[in-house]
Amino acid sequence: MVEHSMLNLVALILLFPILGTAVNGLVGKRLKKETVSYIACGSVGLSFFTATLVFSGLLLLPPHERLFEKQLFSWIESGSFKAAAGLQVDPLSILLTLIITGIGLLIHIYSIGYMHEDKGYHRYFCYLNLFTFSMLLLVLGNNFLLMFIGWEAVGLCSYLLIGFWFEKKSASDAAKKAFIVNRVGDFGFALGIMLIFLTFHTIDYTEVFHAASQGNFPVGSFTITMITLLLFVGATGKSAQIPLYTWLPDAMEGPTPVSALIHAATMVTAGVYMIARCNVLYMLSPLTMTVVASIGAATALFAASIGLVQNDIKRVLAYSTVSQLGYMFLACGVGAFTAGVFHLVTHAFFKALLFLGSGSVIHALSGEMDVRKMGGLRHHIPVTYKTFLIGTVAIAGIPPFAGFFSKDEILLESLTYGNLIYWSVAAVASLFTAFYMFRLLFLTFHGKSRVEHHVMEHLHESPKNMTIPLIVLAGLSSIGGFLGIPGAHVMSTFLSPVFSASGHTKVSGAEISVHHGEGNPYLMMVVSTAIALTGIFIAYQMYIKKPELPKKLAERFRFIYRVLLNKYYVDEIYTALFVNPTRKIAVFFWKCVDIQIIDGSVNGIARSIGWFSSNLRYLQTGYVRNYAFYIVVGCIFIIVLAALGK
Amino acid sequence: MEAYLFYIMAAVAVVSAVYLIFEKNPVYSILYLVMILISIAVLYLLLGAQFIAAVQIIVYAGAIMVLFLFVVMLLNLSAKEELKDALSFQKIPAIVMGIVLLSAIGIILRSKIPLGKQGEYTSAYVHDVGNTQLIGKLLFTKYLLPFEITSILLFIAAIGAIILAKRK
Amino acid sequence: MITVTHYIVLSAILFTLGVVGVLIRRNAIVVFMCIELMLNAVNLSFVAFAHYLHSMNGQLFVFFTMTVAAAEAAVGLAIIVAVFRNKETVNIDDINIMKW
Amino acid sequence: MTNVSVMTFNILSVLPILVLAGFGMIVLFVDILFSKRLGDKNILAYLSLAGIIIAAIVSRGTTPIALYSFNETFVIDNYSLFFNFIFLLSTGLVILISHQYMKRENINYGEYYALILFSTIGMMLMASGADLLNIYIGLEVMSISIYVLTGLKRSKLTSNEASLKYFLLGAFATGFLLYGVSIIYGATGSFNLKEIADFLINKGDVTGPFVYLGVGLIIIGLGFKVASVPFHAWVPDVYEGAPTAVTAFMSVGPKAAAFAAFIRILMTAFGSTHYEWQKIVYVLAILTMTVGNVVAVAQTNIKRMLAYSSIAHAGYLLVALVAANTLGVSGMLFYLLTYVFMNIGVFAIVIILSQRNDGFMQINDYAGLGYKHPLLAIAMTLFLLSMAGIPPTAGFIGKFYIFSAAIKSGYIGLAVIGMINSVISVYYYLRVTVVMYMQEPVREFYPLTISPFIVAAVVISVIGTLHLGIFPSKIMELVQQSILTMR
Repeated sequence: MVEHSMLNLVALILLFPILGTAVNGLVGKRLKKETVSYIACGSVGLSFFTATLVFSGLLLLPPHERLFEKQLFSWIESGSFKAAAGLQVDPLSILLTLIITGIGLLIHIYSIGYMHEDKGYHRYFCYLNLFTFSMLLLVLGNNFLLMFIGWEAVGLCSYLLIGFWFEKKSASDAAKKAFIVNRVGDFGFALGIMLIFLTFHTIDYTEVFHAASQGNFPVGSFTITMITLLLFVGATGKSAQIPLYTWLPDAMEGPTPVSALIHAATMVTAGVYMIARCNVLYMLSPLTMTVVASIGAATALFAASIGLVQNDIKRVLAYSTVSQLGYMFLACGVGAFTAGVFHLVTHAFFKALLFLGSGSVIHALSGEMDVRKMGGLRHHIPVTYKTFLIGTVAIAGIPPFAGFFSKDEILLESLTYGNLIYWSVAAVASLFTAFYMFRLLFLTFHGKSRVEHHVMEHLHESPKNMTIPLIVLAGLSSIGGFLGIPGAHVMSTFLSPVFSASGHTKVSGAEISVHHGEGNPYLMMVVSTAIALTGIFIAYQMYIKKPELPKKLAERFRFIYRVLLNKYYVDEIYTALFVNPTRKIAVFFWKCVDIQIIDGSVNGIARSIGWFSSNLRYLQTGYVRNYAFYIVVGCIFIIVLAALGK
Repeated sequence: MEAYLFYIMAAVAVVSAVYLIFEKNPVYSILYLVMILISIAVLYLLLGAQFIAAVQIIVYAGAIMVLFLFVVMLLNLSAKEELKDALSFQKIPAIVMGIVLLSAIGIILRSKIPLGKQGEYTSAYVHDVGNTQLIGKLLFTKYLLPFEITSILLFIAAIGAIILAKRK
Repeated sequence: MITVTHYIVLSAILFTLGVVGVLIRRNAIVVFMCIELMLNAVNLSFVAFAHYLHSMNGQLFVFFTMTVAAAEAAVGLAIIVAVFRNKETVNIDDINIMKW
Repeated sequence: MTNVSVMTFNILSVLPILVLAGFGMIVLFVDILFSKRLGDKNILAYLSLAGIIIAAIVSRGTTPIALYSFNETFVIDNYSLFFNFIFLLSTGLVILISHQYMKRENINYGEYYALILFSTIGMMLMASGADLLNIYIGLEVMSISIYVLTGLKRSKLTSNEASLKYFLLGAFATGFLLYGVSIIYGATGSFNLKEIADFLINKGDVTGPFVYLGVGLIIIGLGFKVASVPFHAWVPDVYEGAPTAVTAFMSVGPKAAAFAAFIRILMTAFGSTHYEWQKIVYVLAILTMTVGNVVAVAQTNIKRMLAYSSIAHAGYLLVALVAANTLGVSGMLFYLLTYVFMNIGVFAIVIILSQRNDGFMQINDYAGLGYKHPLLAIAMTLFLLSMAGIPPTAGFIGKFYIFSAAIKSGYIGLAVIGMINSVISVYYYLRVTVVMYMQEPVREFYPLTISPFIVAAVVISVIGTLHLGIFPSKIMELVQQSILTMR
């Protein structure tokens, strides 16, 4: 059985990164920088290689048998409760494993160049390897508790890496914030797991889902709804959804490759993975599905609108990530798990690309991140420009790039299974996405250079080990979409064993449209392309056309020119009607809702605990008699309770 | 007769206790405590616990209280107590608390106290065998283990007192 | 006729007076004496219960509490002496370096 | 009662106690007789460790049935054996971490080791007592030793003050405990836990509030020892003032012993009236967790912060007691074992980093530790993460069991409050790691003298914390066995 011997290698996938961590963490200080990077990249590379072996092993099996569990050791046994620590290979987990190790490898390579000058070189790679290990554990674990352990461990790594440049106060604050906000979500998650533990007497995926799909729980049962809602609370924390998203924009304080790997491609998608993994449970609770879809849609629109007005290149991408994650949740919420996972995959490609591209820009500009101080860079850093362009086109949803197919599928599914509101929200968010991404592209690479003089002198294209990952990712972003092209269903067929247990999950556009007349996939493609093009067009108008106008021309043929120039003022009307209000709303969302209400309440809770803490401590007066007094008060309370008894 | 003795001794004990907690001079406080101990010893006699009554007088009132007195004298505290009162505001609430505590216990005790399982040591039986003999017998049979452990306890107290009070 | 309730009420009164004493006195030795008063109140209720239950256990328990009280007295007074050596006071309101 | 064998005067059943008592005496005599020739008194630490190991050997293993001896006042069952293991382990670790500390602070008396061993005797008696009298005597043996240990640095005012506060409040709380015992005695006619339980099952309905009053008062007395709010006020001051090694000692063993007695009394004797005491413990648990965690946030002294954190941990353990089911009790035992490792580990590192006369006890003094002494910082981080309940550490599994038990018994609100609290706790544990890794050093780390003893303690704690976090099933099995014979 060659496939089984291949599948048995799965533990090695986990082993290599942790070995890398151990070596770099223990002796990295004394090693040369090259050695450190060889160890780090090598371990992830080996892990990726093993993952491909396991993947091919899985492909050799017939589709319905593609579930392989490797027990490691028996973990918790307490009476009727049992849990064994083990790894699970199925289409969903291996897909994510490939992404984590593959993109992880590229980002490790990229980091060699990016972090070259940093004094915490070995520490950085140690953390990065540890992150890879934890993320793999999260994905490959065969039960909820292992997932939770990975879940917490990636949070820890994210915390360490956001605060990597701890000399900056903002960095260590952002790290702390990320960790604590995540803990709020995790506590819902942990509660959900406990409820699973108590309801199903096991935390093993296979057993839980098997029990749930046996019809013991009616659709909409209270327990399942509670479980799924609690799990979703965890997802909102990790995947930065309303209201727990505030940490993600701040997380951009970390090194850019970290943002690419953790805060775009892998860790933040853990919530989507979790919901996809628990699709059986989620399908049993329509209420939760509605909540997931609504929060996803709201986040998609909300974050996209904030993205419209940001000037920090990484923050635009951060809000964009939040928004794209919203899409994935929308997809899951309407039952289109395949579409959600598909978007997860393509998003991993193009968002990693965009982040790395932005990192390359920042690298070229010696750390400048404000787009108002960029512009005209396309000739100076051509490789970065080209790859960034591909990434932008991909996220904007222009065929045939990756983002187009996945986003299109989500739009379609949200109309088919959801309703018009979901669809229109998603469509508007998609318009925004196209707009702000091209705005970013134009401001950065086109137009006149606004780069400061002394920075200009050092302007240079990034070294090979940074551009090669960019090119590879650009390639993936270009062709990645064909995995899910309507009609071929590579993705949905591959994933179907995972989602088949949960009722209506033959989730693919073409088949659905047979049963439902509403969504014609090809019409849909045209519509979504049109939306994306509109967004690009507006961006083009606002950021390329107007600033470039020579003033003299305008003065000579004042009237005619102006009318012509302004295309009979259609643009102005357009601007007045749509762009300005949108802009105002966006600013309002950002300044009031985001910064004051949501961020403010998170900080406010922390502050009020601090306030209570600093006041309650004064009860500790240091006087023995006060302490005795407390004891007597407690005693009277207890006696009163006793007197009331029976 | 028994009732009169009870009420007299109870009155003595309560009044002494009130004096104990309001008396300024610690030496007097000790004497009030000794009064309480003696009146309680009398109550023990009423309850047929001669051995405990004797121990109360000899060990408690005789030895332990003398130790207290000794320390008070040693530190020459008789005159200079009550210098600073940082918590004078606590006095009223404390007394209120005391009343509340007492009334709360009182509410619970309001009905007749339900006594537990009756044992075999009736007064007549104890009288026949002798209180001290019975206690001795129980100490070396049923309660041998705690009895032996108390030796460790007293040992701890001895070395503890030495190590804490020793000058450098 | 004196019932067990009489003794228990007396014991409760003495106990409460001891508690009040702990709350309002400042001399550490007197506070300690108030604690002794509480213990004696408890002892009284033990012996009373023992008598009315026709059981010897209560008396045995009192025997042990007295032993413990002796041990506590030795250690407690030693602690008070040690404090006095360093601080020249036994006023427990003066003894609060550590707080908050 | 088929699975009970009654033995009278079985000397074997108290063998660990005798061993410890014997070694305590030997330590004292060696100290007195050879004090001139002993030098740095390493031999005393060796002797005490030997005593602990021998005691552990004689009390190892499991027993299929509960063995009662001394007229059913003393019981050896898996439950008490498990607790004996916890006590011996914590005492052993404390001796390992305290040896160097005692020398540094110039209080390396032989009495220290003797008192620690005697105190452990008290704990064992509390866990094995099947009778309120034994539990009370055990409590006093344990407490009086600790009063003395707290004041061991007799020339230092903080130590004196801590000792006085602990002593006065301890005696005060014991008064309430005794009052409760006397009421229980009056209401049931016995001190024996089993007889009390039998009486309450048969005639419990006539006793009513009178018994509840007794139980409530016992809860006060034991609540004081486990540091439950509002009986907790002594904890921060005493923890801060006591010599650090003693703080480490009293934060683990005595707490576990008090919980051992707590569980045994409430579950065995008053199991039939649990609806009444659950209400009380419910409120106490919420108060304890919340006050402990919230106030810890504002602390700047690491010992005080750990004191509040230990209050908070008592709160989590009380949650398990409220749940009052098998899962809860086993979770509690498991948690106590993990608590031994993580807490002693933290204190070991605090001791390594502090200087003579308890210098460098502020959290800010740990700034930059991550770069100067990475291994110490990693170990410290591990212990703190475990305390915060973050996987894959032991603390996480413990919390998982405890909160699961609460949910299982239907106390979902309690579990939610507990978990909110553990989120708060992350904040202050994290602050230490932030200081260690994300701030520039504010002081020189003196050349630290790290003795092999203390290294051994840290290593054992690290292994324990990780092992219980990653492979908890073996221990959990043991724990489950140990509560089978209890009821």
